[in-house]
Amino acid sequence: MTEIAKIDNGTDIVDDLIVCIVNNRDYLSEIDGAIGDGDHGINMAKGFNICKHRIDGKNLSLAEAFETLSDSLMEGIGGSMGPLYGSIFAGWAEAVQGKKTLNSNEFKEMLLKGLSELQEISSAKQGDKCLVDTLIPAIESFKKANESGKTFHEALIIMKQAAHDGRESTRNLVAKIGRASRLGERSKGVLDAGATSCCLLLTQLIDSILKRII
Amino acid sequence: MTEIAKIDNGTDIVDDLIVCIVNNRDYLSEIDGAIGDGDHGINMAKGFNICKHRIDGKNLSLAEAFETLSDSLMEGIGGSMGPLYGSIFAGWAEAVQGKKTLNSNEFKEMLLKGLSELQEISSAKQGDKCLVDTLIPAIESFKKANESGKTFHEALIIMKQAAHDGRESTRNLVAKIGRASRLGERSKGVLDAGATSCCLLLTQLIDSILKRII
Amino acid sequence: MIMNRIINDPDLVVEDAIEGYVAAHPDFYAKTDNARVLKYSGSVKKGKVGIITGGGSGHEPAFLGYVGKNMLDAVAIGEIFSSPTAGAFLEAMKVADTGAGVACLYGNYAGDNMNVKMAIKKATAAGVKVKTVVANDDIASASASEKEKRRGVAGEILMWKIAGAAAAEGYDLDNVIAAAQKAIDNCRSIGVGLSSCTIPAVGKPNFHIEKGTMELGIGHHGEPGIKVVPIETAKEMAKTMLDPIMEEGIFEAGSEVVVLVSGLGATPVMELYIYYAEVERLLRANKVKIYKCYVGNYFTSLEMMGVTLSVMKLDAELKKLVNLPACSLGLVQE
Amino acid sequence: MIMNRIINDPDLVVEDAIEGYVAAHPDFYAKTDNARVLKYSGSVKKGKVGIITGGGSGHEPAFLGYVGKNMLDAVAIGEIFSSPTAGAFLEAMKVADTGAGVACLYGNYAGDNMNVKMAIKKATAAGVKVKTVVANDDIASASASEKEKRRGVAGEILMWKIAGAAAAEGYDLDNVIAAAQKAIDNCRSIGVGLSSCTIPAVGKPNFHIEKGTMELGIGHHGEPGIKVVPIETAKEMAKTMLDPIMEEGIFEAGSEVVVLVSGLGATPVMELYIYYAEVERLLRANKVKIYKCYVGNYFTSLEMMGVTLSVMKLDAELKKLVNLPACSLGLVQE
Ligand SMILES: Nc1ncnc2c1ncn2[C@@H]1O[C@H](COP(=O)(O)OP(=O)(O)O)[C@@H](O)[C@H]1O
Ligand SMILES: Nc1ncnc2c1ncn2[C@@H]1O[C@H](COP(=O)(O)OP(=O)(O)O)[C@@H](O)[C@H]1O
Ligand SMILES: [Mg+2]
Ligand SMILES: [Mg+2]
Ligand SMILES: [Mg+2]
Ligand SMILES: [Mg+2]
Repeated sequence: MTEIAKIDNGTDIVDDLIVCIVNNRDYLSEIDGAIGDGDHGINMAKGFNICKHRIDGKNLSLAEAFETLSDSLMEGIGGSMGPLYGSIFAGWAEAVQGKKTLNSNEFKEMLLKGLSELQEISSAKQGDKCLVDTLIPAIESFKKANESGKTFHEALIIMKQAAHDGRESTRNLVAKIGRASRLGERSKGVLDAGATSCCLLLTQLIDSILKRII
Repeated sequence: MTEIAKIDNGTDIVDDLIVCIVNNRDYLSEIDGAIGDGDHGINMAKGFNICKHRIDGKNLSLAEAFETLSDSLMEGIGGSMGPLYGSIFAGWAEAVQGKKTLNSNEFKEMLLKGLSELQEISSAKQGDKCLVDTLIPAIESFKKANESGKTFHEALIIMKQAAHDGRESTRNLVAKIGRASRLGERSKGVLDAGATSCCLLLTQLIDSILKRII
Repeated sequence: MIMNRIINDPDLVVEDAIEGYVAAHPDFYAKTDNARVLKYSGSVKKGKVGIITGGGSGHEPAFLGYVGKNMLDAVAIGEIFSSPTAGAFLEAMKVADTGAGVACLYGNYAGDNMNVKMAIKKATAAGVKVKTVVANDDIASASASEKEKRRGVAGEILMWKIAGAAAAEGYDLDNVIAAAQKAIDNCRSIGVGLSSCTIPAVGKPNFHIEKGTMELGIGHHGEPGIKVVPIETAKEMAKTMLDPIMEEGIFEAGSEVVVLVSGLGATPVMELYIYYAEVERLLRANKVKIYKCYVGNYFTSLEMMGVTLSVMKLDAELKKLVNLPACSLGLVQE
Repeated sequence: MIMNRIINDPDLVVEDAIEGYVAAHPDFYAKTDNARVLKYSGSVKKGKVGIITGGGSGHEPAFLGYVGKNMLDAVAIGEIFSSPTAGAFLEAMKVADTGAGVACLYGNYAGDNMNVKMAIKKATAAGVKVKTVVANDDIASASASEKEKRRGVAGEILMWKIAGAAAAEGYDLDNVIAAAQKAIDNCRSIGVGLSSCTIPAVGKPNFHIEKGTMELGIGHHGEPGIKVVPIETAKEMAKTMLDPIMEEGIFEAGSEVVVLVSGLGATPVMELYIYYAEVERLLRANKVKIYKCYVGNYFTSLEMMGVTLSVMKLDAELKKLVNLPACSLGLVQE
């Protein structure tokens, strides 16, 4: 009766994440351009493309694929995005180590491990106008749905909406960290680039998992 | 019957030249700005102001005053204007050495001496779109008027017109020397800055002499 | 995206520039296993503490230009205005270690902090002892009560100079770290920005400074300053910048200091000297003695216009160390 | 007239900058009787030929930045982009003379030619023997058949380096002149401009370069180049600039050369290295060996963007001289 997702094809799952970031390269840079320095899409696409080269043609487990993505970011781009997203994906990789399937609880653990790895190196809080404004509410909503007895499927749908709402919430925030913070009040009114890339990634991940629930 | 000009008050004569250049500082820079680097008035006013400080309150002969003007330019501003105008005024100073009056012939000699000093250091020719496009026709017209029996007064009036025409002639010239030459054909259609300052100076000098003819 | 720049692929400016540095100066640079790490190619005494740093590109001659004799032993090189990877920091740590440990002396930026932290974990696991000093000389980036939040700017160069000299003098790791820490603790900096700059891969200016205004306290990547004010004369600017430095309370009448005036890239060198003359006058009026000065483009931000002022207070030890000869592209001293 | 500059009175930028230079570097500069002349403050051997130059300001570190040990003994300083006065050249001649005569090594510009000529007359009258070399390394400024019309650009630095070394080696005046003449005869330069610059006293750009275009062969003050072409990559630029230099016919396969790549002011240093890497590749393909290179902001034009390339062919004598240590703000060599 418990839903589980078949995640044995890690290469495909991560490849979909790569396509999603690379396709949104210019869009993400444009958003970053409004209140940042306009390179978020460039940075992300660079790292994700490095991963693309590394996984292409290989038949990786999800743990291996996440780890490759993490390394590609950490070793390929540096900056802040390397360690930040690199930590999230490293946490995910660790959580799904040895797994060929995921149930709702395991997926929750994966999300939480990614978050705790991120929080090891970043003290960014919700409301700072950054990627955690997407990440934290998305994870929390999944956790709540999961713990209140919603199915894996239902919880993923709820999480997708929360990621979307989280991204939208950044529109009215004043940036507290990152380059956008130089604008103070003027940083209000537009989306945050990291929150947007995070929403894109979570949404794609959710779709990939939904597709694989058997 | 021969007209002569009383030139014992050299300080006044040169002071009038200074006032004329300083008053036209911005005008000359503006003209230079169209096809040059926009500093001709600045350069000239700087040199003439140095002279102002040096002659103020002194009772100089015309030779002394011209020499001070020449030194002020040569020692005060350097560049090209220093040696060029400096040479002209040095020539004038030499020609009027010891003189308290000038007749038409002596004035002609003075002009010619200034020109020959200039030509010692500059090979600029009429038609190059520079200050000699004013200077040479002005001197030649005075010489011709003088040699064809015109009075000092008449010759000065003729010279004034020639200086004016010479300056105007630069409008249709393509610059061959100086910064404006970088524009080639595009240097056409506007006055040359040096030709304009030269016209201002000659016109003022002529007025000063006319006033002093007794 | 047309830019009036001298580049090939805008995404590869760092790689291409490194090629040029290595081709031009084999007497300074040797490649390593990591394409983003260069090490000093001269001879280094075994047992000398390794001095390294790392940071984003676009600040040349910082960071790589300070690799050399009695200066840095290795450098990790990031993308433009972006931290090097943890792997690059790790490689720099490894190649700089001669057995006496490594002093990693870098600036207080989120990315650098994260990447250095990760690198140290791995270096330690690999048996390389690493200690750090995190430069925080930029007084405009946080108040004195939040000193740990302040960014590192041009004062880093003085920190490297001191640490490089200390290592050359045979100090052990703890004492090199102590000297570097003292250098940066004794140093205060502030910058003023007069125009923005364009990261080639981005193709449009990083931020904007209105004509006729200047941004006091701007960071090396265009981070927000304290305020935007109408442009001042060099004399006024010197006062506007020196006043908050003096208010930090570490420079007293009788202090001897090093002054470092650095252009941000596009400000003509003659203006840096016009500015220096004013700083010198003001310090003299405050009875602070300039023991040594550096004026030039020491730590730039691509083609930004502007200037940074750093003042470091000396004691007997720092005096001795700052005077030691050094030879790197960015700083040569006989 | 609002400018984002670091100046006081726009009419006094040269005076103010000189104050800063002298205040910052008493180890290099001593004042003279002429406010626009600085002389080397270090010790100079009696009987050494004096080496001087002079030129407009705004090219820093040229000209005054090359005063130093085994380099220039004195320098005459003009207004921005404008020749020094004859009096300044004369004073430089006088203070640099230790009895062995003075080599006045300057660039081929109308104003400089006139002022030097007048200065020499007076120096000769005062018993100072002066000989000149007029640099004309800029191949873009006239055809090879009108070589005497060519302007002097960054190759002047190599001429000063060679002459400074020759004088230090005890050459007499004629031999110093011969070495300097050989240096400049063996040198070819060309520049490319990517943006204009603003003289403070004028307050608006000196000329204009359309975005997306570059001016090949531009002069150091914005003098007209050979042509305006769409902007090229660093690789293409290197070829566009090196080709006409090679066509001069003095560099053959097997030649050993010095390469000097100088930024015009606002071009980031990393771009100069991207460019250098391309030049190095092309010369290698031409089997021309780079014996020594200099890359940096050696001869600027205020905040112009762009680069100049100078190549000087070496023989045994020039090799020895170019290798001699030198110490000046603009060029330090151990
Ligand atoms: N300390 C941080 N923790 C979490 N996210 C951050 C932090 N700093 C910046 N960000 C995120 O990074 C995004 C910008 O990323 P990017 O443009 O790639 O880097 P940079 O700001 O260095 O150019 C911001 O939109 C913000 O969401
Ligand atoms: N060689 C020369 N001989 C005579 N006049 C010249 C020469 N070169 C330039 N000029 C004159 O100089 C004027 C420009 O003077 P100015 O603006 O003061 O100097 P610069 O061109 O150095 O900025 C030109 O308009 C031209 O008339
Ligand atoms: Mg960004
Ligand atoms: Mg960025
Ligand atoms: Mg002019
Ligand atoms: Mg001019």
